[in-house]
Amino acid sequence: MTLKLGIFYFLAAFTVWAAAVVVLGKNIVRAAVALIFGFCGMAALYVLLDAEFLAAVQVLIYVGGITILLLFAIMLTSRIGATTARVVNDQVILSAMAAVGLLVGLIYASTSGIPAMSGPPRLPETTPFLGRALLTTYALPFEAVSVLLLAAMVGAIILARKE
Amino acid sequence: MMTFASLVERFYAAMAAWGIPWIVPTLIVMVIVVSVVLAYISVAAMFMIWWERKISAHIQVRYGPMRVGGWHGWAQSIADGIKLLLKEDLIPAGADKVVFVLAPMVVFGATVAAYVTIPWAPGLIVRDLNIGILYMVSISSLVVVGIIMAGWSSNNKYATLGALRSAAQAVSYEVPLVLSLLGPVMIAGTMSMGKLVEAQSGRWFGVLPGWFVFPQIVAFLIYFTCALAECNRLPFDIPEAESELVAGFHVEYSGMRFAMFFLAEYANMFVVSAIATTVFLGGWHGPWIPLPGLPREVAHGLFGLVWFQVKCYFLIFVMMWLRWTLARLRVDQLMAFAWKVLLPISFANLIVTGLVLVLGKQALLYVGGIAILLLAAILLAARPAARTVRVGERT
Amino acid sequence: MAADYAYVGFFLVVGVLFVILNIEVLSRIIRPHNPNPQKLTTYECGEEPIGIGWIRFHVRYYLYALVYIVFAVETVFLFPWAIVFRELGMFAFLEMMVFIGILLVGLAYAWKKGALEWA
Amino acid sequence: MIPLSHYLILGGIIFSLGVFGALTRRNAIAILMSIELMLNGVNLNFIAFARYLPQTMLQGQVFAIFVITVAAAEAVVGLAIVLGLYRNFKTVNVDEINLMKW
Repeated sequence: MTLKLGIFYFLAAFTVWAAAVVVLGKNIVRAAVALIFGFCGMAALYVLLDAEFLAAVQVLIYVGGITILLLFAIMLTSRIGATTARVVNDQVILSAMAAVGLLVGLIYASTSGIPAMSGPPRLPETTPFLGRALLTTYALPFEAVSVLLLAAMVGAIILARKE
Repeated sequence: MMTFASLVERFYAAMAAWGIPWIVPTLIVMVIVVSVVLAYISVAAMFMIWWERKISAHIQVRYGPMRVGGWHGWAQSIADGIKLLLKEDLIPAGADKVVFVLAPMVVFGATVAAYVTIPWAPGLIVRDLNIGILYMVSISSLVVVGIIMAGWSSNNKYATLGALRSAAQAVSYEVPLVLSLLGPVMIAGTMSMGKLVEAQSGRWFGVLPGWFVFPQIVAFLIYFTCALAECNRLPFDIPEAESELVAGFHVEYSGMRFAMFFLAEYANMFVVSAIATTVFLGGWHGPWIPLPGLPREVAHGLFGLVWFQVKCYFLIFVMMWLRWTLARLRVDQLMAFAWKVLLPISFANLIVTGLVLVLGKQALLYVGGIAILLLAAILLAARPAARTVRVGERT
Repeated sequence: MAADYAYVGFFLVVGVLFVILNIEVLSRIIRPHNPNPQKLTTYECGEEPIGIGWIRFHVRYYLYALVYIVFAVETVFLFPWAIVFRELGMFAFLEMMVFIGILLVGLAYAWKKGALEWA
Repeated sequence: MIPLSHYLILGGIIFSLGVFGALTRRNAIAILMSIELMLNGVNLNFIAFARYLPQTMLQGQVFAIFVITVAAAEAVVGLAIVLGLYRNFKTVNVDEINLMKW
């Protein structure tokens, strides 16, 4: 299946490019737009991993929700006129060293620590399976999520509304 | 139609017999499929634009386009298209050009991608994705992102404000829309569009067709209202209200770039109607007769195709009819309606549906009674108090 | 499974290519192109635009998006529930009622605090 | 078949990019965006493991759903905090907000 590998490399390159624009881009709105494309690339990778339900969730929550929230927040706070302002702080070199060190460690761990696995030929439809898991095995975290969401909503409303 | 699938199979087999690698016939089929869908989108959108002009004209007791092409001005949309093709393309000097150019691509690409899982007729569906309805919902959330991109990048106050309003309205109506789609999903136990249609093949009480609109009438009405809002159709067209915002997010788009937004808007109207038809109105189901000289499946498929189109265009007709009948809502009414009326009702509908499914049909009477009481209580509670608008007050 | 989604990707790409073909190829050949500074200003009903169009706006837009995200996350859990709930029966139903009930408290709070008010 | 390590390395690259952004960006919203990237890199690993280790019964996907939920909550509250910061300091650049620094 060299075609699948080719698609993977294309999607991987696309996602990494988008992520790089997010991290290094000067214009904050363009960074947010790149983030949208990055999220879509991730969703495509999830599909490649037979997780189509999670891909749809990724698009619905991240692209349809979080990025809209981000764009709103950018438009509420940014002084767009000042585009030439410095975008990074003065710890760039130190941070770059930390990030590269982390990356080297992660690559080492993923290539040597984990045996090569081929995986099953095909997963069954995942959505009913996830539903069963969420309602039985993970019933407690599932209910905890609703409390988390309630707390987040209440807190955010208090923070955002204070005039 | 089953015969389409078998035709494709035969094509693959023939290509394999010739010794051509599988990728070639696969690509050929994909290109043919996507070309057919794009041709359908363009022709249907042009037809809808002409149709809308005729409907609005007849409602206002005038003729509408009559000249281009002879019979009732049928070629008006083609003439409009050629005119837009010839228009100069202007990008404002202060605009963010990259985002400005990307925005129509995002909107149109997402709209085209939604056609992947529309069930046209028995067996005639590009791909029956197993998360079908969720896929539809999530791919259409990309359109909102495209609209924000268009409005923001124009560097125009009207466009920015229109995009913001559009996004706020779309997210507000998205929640009741998704909740209303969940009722049929619970009854059918599947999200795949094809299986949802098949689940409606029976009959209710032996007489009514087994469409989900009958047990889920509340959900259907909520869905249709929200679909109007998602398409920015009147009475929910505050994002592009011409009297206050000129045209909303696409003020600065001209020529072909504007045409792409226009095309996507009408293509989107068809998508929301197709979802309503699939989920609530029984999709391709309808009476059919075996035509002489045609195999059973082909006849069934042809009738299914016709029924699906008839239902979709009926819903589109209702949308256009509403546009010339209702007045535009105020922004605060618009938002309050989504959050304070539609959302509680759709939650109530979800709970009632769940109760009936868990307790069985005999619970229907009790649940129905309680539901009506609950709805009445919610509506009474949500009824806006008499409000005096002071002169000069801004909303 | 994943092969089905090849069509999704293909449709997305072709949709974008269709836009590029129409705007950048087909229309570019035949349309005129003579911009001038007047044409390239942003449209403001004939007035000279004052300042840039990137205005700052009211926080209420943010509040709607905020409440939306919470309910969008909730629908994510509702979809798998709706599919399997007939086989799990009353237990799953009650579980989801608890979940929805807690979120409805949040909705009531937002309602009471006026986060849903356009004011 | 794509080797598992490909996915893990990709997840690592995205995570490291997110770390770099979170450590260096001045704009608080850009920092939040970098954190979302980090969470996405982690999710990719979860889903890849769920795919390649069938005996885990899709635990990875369940966990990814919870991560997405937490990411949504984090974005909602985080951006509300950023709005509060902007209201008080008229800037969202974190190195100019040094009330708690000495």
